[in-house]
Formats: sequence, structure tokens, C-alpha cells
Amino acid sequence: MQAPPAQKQWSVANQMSPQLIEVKSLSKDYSRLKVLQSVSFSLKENETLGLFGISGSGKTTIGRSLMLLEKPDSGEILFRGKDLLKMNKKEISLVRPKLQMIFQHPETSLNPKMKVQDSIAEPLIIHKNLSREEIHSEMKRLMRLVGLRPEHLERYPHQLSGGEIQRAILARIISLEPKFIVADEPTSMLDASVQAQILRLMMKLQNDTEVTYLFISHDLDVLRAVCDRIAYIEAGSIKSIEMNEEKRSWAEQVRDSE
Amino acid sequence: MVKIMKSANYFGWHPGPFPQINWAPYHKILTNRTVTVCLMILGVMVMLSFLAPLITPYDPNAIDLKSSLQSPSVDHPLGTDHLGRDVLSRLLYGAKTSFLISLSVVVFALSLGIILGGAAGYFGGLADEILSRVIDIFLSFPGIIFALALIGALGSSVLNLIIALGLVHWASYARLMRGQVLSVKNNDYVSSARVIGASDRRILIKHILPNALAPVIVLATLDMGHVILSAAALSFLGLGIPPSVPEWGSMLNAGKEFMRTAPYLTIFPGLALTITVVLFSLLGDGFREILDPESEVMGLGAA
Amino acid sequence: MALLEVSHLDVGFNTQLGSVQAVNDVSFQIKKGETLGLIGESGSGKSVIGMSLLRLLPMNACVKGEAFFEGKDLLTMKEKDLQKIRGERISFIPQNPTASLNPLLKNGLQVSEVFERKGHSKENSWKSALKVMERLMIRDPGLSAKKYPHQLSGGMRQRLVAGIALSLQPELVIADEPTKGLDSLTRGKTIEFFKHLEGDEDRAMLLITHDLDLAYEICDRLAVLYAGEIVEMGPAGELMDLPSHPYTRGLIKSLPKNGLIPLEGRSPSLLELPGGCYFGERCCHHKKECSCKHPQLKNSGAWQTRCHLN
Amino acid sequence: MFHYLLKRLAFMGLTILAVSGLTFFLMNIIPGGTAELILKHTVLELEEIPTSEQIAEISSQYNLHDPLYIQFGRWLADALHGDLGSSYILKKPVTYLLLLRLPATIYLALASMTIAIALGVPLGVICAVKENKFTDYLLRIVTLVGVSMPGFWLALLLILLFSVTLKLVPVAGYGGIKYLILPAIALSMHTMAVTLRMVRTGMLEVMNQPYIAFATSKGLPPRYIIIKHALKNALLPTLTVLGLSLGYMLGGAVVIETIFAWPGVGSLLVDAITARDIPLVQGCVLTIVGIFVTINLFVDLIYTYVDPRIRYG
Repeated sequence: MQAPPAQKQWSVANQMSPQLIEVKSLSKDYSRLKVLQSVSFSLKENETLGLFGISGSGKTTIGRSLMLLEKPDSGEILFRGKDLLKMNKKEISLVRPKLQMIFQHPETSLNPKMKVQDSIAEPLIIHKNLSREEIHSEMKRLMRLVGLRPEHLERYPHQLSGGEIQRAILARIISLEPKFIVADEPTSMLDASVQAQILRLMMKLQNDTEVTYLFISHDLDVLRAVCDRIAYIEAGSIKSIEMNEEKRSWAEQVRDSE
Repeated sequence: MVKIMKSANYFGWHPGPFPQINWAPYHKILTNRTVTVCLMILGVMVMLSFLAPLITPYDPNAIDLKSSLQSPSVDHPLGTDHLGRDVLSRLLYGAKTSFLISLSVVVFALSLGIILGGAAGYFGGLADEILSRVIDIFLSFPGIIFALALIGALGSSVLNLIIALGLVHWASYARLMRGQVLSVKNNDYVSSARVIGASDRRILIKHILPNALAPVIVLATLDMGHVILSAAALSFLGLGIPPSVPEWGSMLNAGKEFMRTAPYLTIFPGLALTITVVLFSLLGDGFREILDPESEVMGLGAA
Repeated sequence: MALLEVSHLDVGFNTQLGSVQAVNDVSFQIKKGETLGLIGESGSGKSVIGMSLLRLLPMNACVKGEAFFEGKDLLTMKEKDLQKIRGERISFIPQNPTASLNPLLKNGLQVSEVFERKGHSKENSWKSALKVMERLMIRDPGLSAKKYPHQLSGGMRQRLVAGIALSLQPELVIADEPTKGLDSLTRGKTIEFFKHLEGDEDRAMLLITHDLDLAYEICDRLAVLYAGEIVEMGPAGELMDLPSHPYTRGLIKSLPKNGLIPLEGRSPSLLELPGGCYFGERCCHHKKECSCKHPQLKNSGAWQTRCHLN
Repeated sequence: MFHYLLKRLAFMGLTILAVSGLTFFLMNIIPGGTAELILKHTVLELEEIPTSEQIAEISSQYNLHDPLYIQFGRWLADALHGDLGSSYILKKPVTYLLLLRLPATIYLALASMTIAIALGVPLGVICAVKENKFTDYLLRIVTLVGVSMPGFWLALLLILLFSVTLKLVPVAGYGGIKYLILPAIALSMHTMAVTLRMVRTGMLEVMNQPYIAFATSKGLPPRYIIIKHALKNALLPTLTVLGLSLGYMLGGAVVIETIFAWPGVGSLLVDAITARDIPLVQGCVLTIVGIFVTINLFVDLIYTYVDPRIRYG
């Protein structure tokens, strides 16, 4: 694994299109340890930004902060120009559905005491006033979308494989029509063949719904395959962000081979 | 459910170096059967104790000095005590006392522990800090000493006994519940629920409680036995239940004076106590196997 | 002559759900100085094979077949005799070094006890242990030896575990998933370390891994496992460049750098394996024959494939 | 480490203070009762009812008109100087009575603890090694009964068998080893069973850990692996339980001491409570809680010593 070349410094000034997410000098200390040091970056609509770093570099903290699961000490997180950290409860509940997350460990991502169908229906019950039949047909649509079979609905999480759980999680969050998804190492616990399934599915969903991804990983191969830009993070600060030329050439290559 | 989880984990996406499978394949079925059998026996015992007035020909408190200290016979299958009271009748009535006291204490301690421990674990902050200290204090001295002092102060009555033992036991539930909530809270599915916009109430009821309760219920089952023992110990010292109420501990206390002439007065109530507690222990172990195979909860009550 | 000759190895586990067949009729040989890679995804039985050879599996495992090491069967010999072979002739590098080091014993002791067992004095053993640690590029061996495992970095723990396994210079090393769960930096270093080990001519190695890069870098031959059986075995370079079994092909193509082309479906349940080819359902060249007849391993020179199509 | 110790000591103080305070307020919950009690034990004849003048006199003599917290403060200040007041019934300083009774309690607790550990640990190991064999089942049944049997009933049974029937040892009393045997066995049974159980589960869990498989793969002999690699790890959780068991033992001692007329703090406490002798109750509770808290501090310190992963900053 070579060290990432640090040619291009971070800059968004020349980018014209509106930013969906802007993170400005996010910092967080955890008992004298600086987890994040003035982290700034931004994401356009329908873009995938990769976040590369080794374990303990603070990449998960960034993802969790964007989801308001952790509170940074200082900085701003602008979603369409509004600071998430300054919103009141009501405003947050309005933007919540638009910001979603996929987690690293499939075995703890779904409530083990809930059937898969209850987990998938949960966001519908919370946010949409649907009848029982409507929920059912919506669930069927979602299952088809992520490639799960109807018999999976009746099962409990421990009866599914890791890949199937990640599909179920995608079904669960896609129903909210999110604008932005943080994917925190969504495939690092999966086998290579299943990893390809899930990454393909995520890319297909992005095509269909124009969702924006922040893709966190320690696997540069994966990031090169799926990201438009890759940010390199080390010891809590971003060293560089660069365009990922490989994705396009890679995509062409795949098209040729198919 | 959890049974399948163990092996499914191994052959699913997360194979460890050691398959997490039970070594004895029949072990679990056996304990499940144990649970069934224990529940059945306990059920019969509860029924007998509540139907005691219909079954027993004697009033448990009817003093008949003419027939005092009789050995077991057809009239009195387990003999009579020094006041001529029928031991079998007193044992059956005593069972009711024990069950009711134990159930009240456990329900009282369990509710207090779940609510306080759950809230402390979930919300954290200053309230948690204070409550944790209080729990630590309650757990850092022998409970029975506290119960003794309480009853000494309030006087002996069934209600005071329940209050005293309840206050002794609640802290262990609170601590267990707090720890459970803290560990469950860190799971990704709780974060996930928060991200999809679930309310605190929903997260607590739907996601945290169902996953946190198993060991607490196991502890409660084991404690049923412990509380019976504690209550009996206090009564044995003459500090628990007033002598007019038939109870196993006080029966033992009265019986020990006549150990030489009427050893059955010592043997039968103790046997009843031991059997009941064994049943609750087995039941608790069985529940643990089914609900929460990973952890070993040591319920250390006072006796 | 082969150093290790495994033939018709079957491993099953008795569980509450029934018997789980983790390894099915696996046969392979390892020559002196050769590195054989066992590659496969979760549940393919690769780790079980490694542990079964040294009889490290839990009690509910049921192992059948033969594993001859220099003419003696490892699976049936007396426990006492096997104990003499373990560590000294055949050693084991476990996956998850953190869990494989005893948390309450000092690092040095966990190395030196190997020498002590061989009858060396306490002092000499300790000295040998320090030498081993020095060779492993562990910083300040004297000090590290007196520390406890949790005080070492992840990379150092990994090397220490490997070093313990290599300390008596065994003829055969079984390495179980050395790169599992490591981040890219540590993984890179581990691959370097194993490359360095492989330079040693005399030592044979059985490398068990899901990491195709690692296997490609250091193995002479590869065996691909699927649902507990070998589906393809051949020289490492050729097998990776020109795989012939549809599963191997699919697996290699699904890597991010090879196009991220998914292999649809999931491996069959080991509780009830399908009739016919185990890979049949997921295979894009599926034929009628595939679902009724179970394919046998077919030889073609140094290459073996289990497929009806070839 | 020093910091941690300081924190623990402070918490110990807080616990003892809280328990003493709690007991004090509980015992004084019935207003005016105290004066009546003192009168009953001093000047009054049996069945005589105290006059209000007498109560008033005693109340002012013992400062019982003060609010409770002031009375507690006074008790606390005295206690810090080693003066725990004077017993109503025995009319002697509480400190003196406690010092008189303490050795017997410690003697009994130590003997029981020794029995519990000396039997519980090796038997637990044997159970784990012989898992699901006859020995294991037998010992597990013994354990189950040992955990469930009330200690005081076991005590009565032991007396019935060994003293009354076989006449091998005295029924009750205090003296040589002959007097110690039965109470020590009765008191140790529960802790022994708990220890056995903890060691068994601990061993089974540890034997399933990867480091045991790795030790086996090194070619180490099984006996060495069990003693050097497994037992130490398996004993860690047992250690905590042993600390807690001591509390259980001190509680159980109250009953056992009463049965065997053992002149310890436990039986003193029961007498004190029955007579509502407040200073004596206070003193006994303070002593028992003090011992318990101190032992648990030691257990924690041993823990940090045995487990290198725990280091308090």
C-alpha cells in the first residue's frame, strides 16, 4: 500500500454547483486526544466522496458527527446552507429523513429482537402516515429494489447473511428518500463476492435516486472503484482531497468486459 | 431463538476460530425440559398452598396441647409441633406466605431497578452519576444487616419485611439494568433507529428494553429463591414475620428447641425451603440458557 | 515425497440444528519447502481444515480421513505423540493474535515456555526468547518481553504470534488468516513479513486465507474451497490469471480492482447441501447435468478442477 | 494508582457514613421511643409504665430533644474519637463490647473462607475437566443443593447428626477447634458452592479461548496448560464473587452465630436489635460494614495486581 500522493490541496472555491453538505473546521477532543482537527470538506449532489484512513484516524467520528450521533466541539455542518449543529429539535426532525447511514457491522445493525419486516417498516411508520396495505406494498417494492426475497421478511436478523442484512438496511433507509448517506465501511466485514454485490447495489441506487454518498473505508481499492473524489485523513485531519480518475476509466473497462 | 444464533454466527459471515456451539447437543433440550418440569412443580406447589384451607383438615393455628409433639401418623402425616398444631397444614400455609412475600419483593425491586437503572443508563449525565453512587453504596454492605436494622426499627410485620427486603434487593437490579442499557445503547441498531428519526420513547421501548431485559429476568427468577431464604432467615431470628403467621423460618425456629425429641420439626420445614429454592435456581438457570446464554449472572442475595 | 499428505478429510460438527458438514472430502499434498494456499470465503471450511490437522477443534467436531505427516497419521496417533509434533515439527499461526496471546502472561514467557518444554533451562529459554523477539523486529526485546500482550501494538502482536510458531523451526507452518481484520497499513506490513518468511527454502507452509492478494504474492500452489470442498487446485500464478472453475473466475472478477462484478447468490447452507454441484445455483454456465450429478475433481497435469464443463 | 486508592478510600468513608446515618435515622424513627427504652433497661421494673417526668428527665439527660441530625452529628463526632457510646442493655462501652466480640467473628469467617476456597477451587477445576461426566453431574447437584439450602437449616442438621446423634462435637459454644467445625462448615457451604460454580464456568469459558488452542498448538502438555494458562484466567471473575461472598458470609454469620451461641458480632447485633439497643446496633453495623468494605478494597487491589490489563490512573 503506497502512501497517498499529496499533490492537490483541498479547494472547492472553483466549483460552481451548489454544495449539498459543507463541513467547516470540525474539531473534537476526547480527553486530551485530538480526534478531529479542523476538518473541512464538501459534497455536491449525486457525488460520492471517499474517506480513506487507517483505524483510529477519526474517519468514523466524522461520519457519526454528520449524522448527529456525536457532538463535535466546534465547527459547522451545513446541509443546503443550514447548520445542522444549530438547529432545534423540530428542525432536526424535519431534515432527519434526508440524512441516513449504513454501518460497518451487519451483525449489530438490525435489532435482533425485531423481524426484518418490522425493521424495514419502522421508518415508514414513523414518518409516513400509511395504511397497513400501503406499507405492505411499499415494503414489497423496497425488497425488489434491494434484491431481497419475500421470505426474508419473516426472518430475524441472525437468520440472514451479512450481505442480506446490508440489503435490508438499504431498504430501510431508502424508503425515506434520503439525499445523503454516510456509508461507514459497509462492506469491510463481507466476503469479496458479496462486497461486489452490495457496492453494485449502492451504485445502482445512486443512479436511480441521485443520492450523495460519503463512503468511509480503509480499502483504497474499494474507494477507487466507487468514489468520484477521495479524501485522505490521518490523525484527525484531512491531508488531501483528490479527484479519482480511475473510477471513470474503470467504469468504461467494465462496460467493455461485459 | 438465541440457540440458532450461536451456530448461525459461526457458519454465517463471521466464522471465529472456535465454533460457538454447545458441546453437549442434548444439554439445551434437557434444560428446557428442566424449565418445564420446574414450572409445573412450582405451579402445583402454589396451587396447593392457595387451596390449603380446602385441603387441610386442620386450622394451622389451632392449638391442641393434648396432641403436642406427635410423631408423623395417619392423622398428622408430618406430626404436630409443641402446641399441637398440624405441621403439614402449617407447611402449606407457610408456602403461601413465602411465595407472596417473595413475589412482592421481587416485583417491587424489579420495577424500581428497571426504571431507575434504565433511566440512568439511557440518559446518563448527573442523574446517572448520583444514582450510580447510591447503587454502589447499597451494594457495598451486606444486605441482610440492613434488613435486620430496618425491621428492628420498624417492628416485625409482613409489610415491613417486604419493604426491607425490597430495599435490599433493588440496587442489584438497577446496576444490572444500567449496565445492560449502556451496552445495548452502543449498538449500531440503536444509532440506526436514531438516524431514521425514532423518538427517545420508541428507542427505549422498541430497541433497548427488549434487548436489555433478558439477564434482568434471569436474576429475578434466581432472586425468588434468594428472597424466600432471606425471609426465612429473618423469621428464624424471630425478626421477620409475627409468630401468628405460619412461616417456614419461624417453624424452624420453634422446632429447634425440640430437636432431640422431635427432629421432624426441624427436618420438614427446611426440606420444603430447600426444595423450593432448588426449583427456583433450576428455573433461573434454565431461563438463562434460553434467554441469555452468553452471560453468567451471579445473583448474590442475602440469606 | 510429500511432507504432508491429506486424503479424504471430512469434518462435521454436531449442533442442535443437526450435523453441519464443514469440510467434504478434501485431499491435498504439501512438499518440502512448498507453500500451499487454501483460499475461500466465510464458511468454506478453510480454517477448520487447518485446525483439524493439529486436532485443535472443539469436542463436538467429528473428523474423518487421513493426514499423513512423514508416514504417520496425525488424525489417529496418540495425543502424547502428537504433542511432540505440535510446535516442534508442525506449528500453527492462529488468526486474531490478540485473542491468541494469554492476557495474563508476559510476552517473553509465552515465547520461552516453548523452549522450556523442550528441556532448556529457564535462563536459556528466556535468552532464546529474546533472540526470537529480536529477529521479529520487535523494538527493544528486553523490555517488550517483560510487558503484557495488551501493551504491544497490533502489528507487533501479529509478529510475536508468528515468531512463537516459528521459534522451534518447524518443517511445516499452518498460517490461519494472517491478514484478517487488519487495516490496509498493517495488512501491507503483514504481507511483507510473510514474503520474507517464504524466502526460507526448507519450510513448507499451509496458508489459509480469504485474501487473494496475499495468496498470489506468496503461494506456490493454490486450492480454492467452496462449501467445504476443493473446487480447483493448481499453480498459484496460472490459477489466478487463468482460473478455470466458474467460482474462482467469479471470485477474482468480484474484486474491486478487477471490475467489481458481483457473484450473485450466496453459498449453500452446510446443514443441507444441495444435490449435484454445490455451486450450481450461482453458476452462469449452469447445465442440466450440474443439478443432478455431483462433479468430481478432474486432473489435468498439475491442475485439478471440479466442474462438469471442463 | 495512588489517585485511585485515594478515591476508593473516600468512597469507603462515604459508604460507612451513609450506612451509619441510615441506621441511625431508622432506629430513631419512633419518636420518644428512645427515652422509654433507656428507662426500661435502667430504672424501671418489669411491666412498669414510665411516667412522663421520667421520660423528660432521661430525654434531657441524653439530649434526646435535639433534632435527629444533631444527635447523629454528636454520635459521629464521638465515633471519630473511637467512642461509640454505651450499650443500654449491657451498660458497657460499645467499643469495648465490639473488641471483645470481634475476634470470634473473624476467626469463624476466616475458617469458613478457607474451607470454601480450598474445596471450591479444585472441585471447580475437576468439574470443568470432567465436563458432562459422572463426577461433573454429581458435583453440580451438590452445588445446586449447597446454593439453595438455607445455612441455618444446614447448621441444625449438622447439630442433629454430629452433636445430638453421634455426640462427636459439642452442640454450641466457643473454644477450641471442636467448637469451630460445625459453624464453619455451615457458613462455608454457600460460598463453597458459588466458588465451585464460578470456577467451573470460568474454566469452561477459558478453555474455549483462542489462546488455549494456541498454547496447545505450541506442544505444551495439558496439565501445564490448565494450571498456567487456564486457571489464572478462570479465577479472575471468581475473585470478585469471593469478595461479595464475604458480605454474604458476614450476613449469614448473624444467623449461624446465634444458633451456635458463638460470641461474635453477629449474635451481638441480633441481641441489640431485639432489645432496640441503638448505640450497640450502630456499633455492630459499623463494624460489619467496615470489614466488608475493607475486604472488597483488598479484592480490587489484588485484581489490579493479577490482571495487568487493569491499571488505574
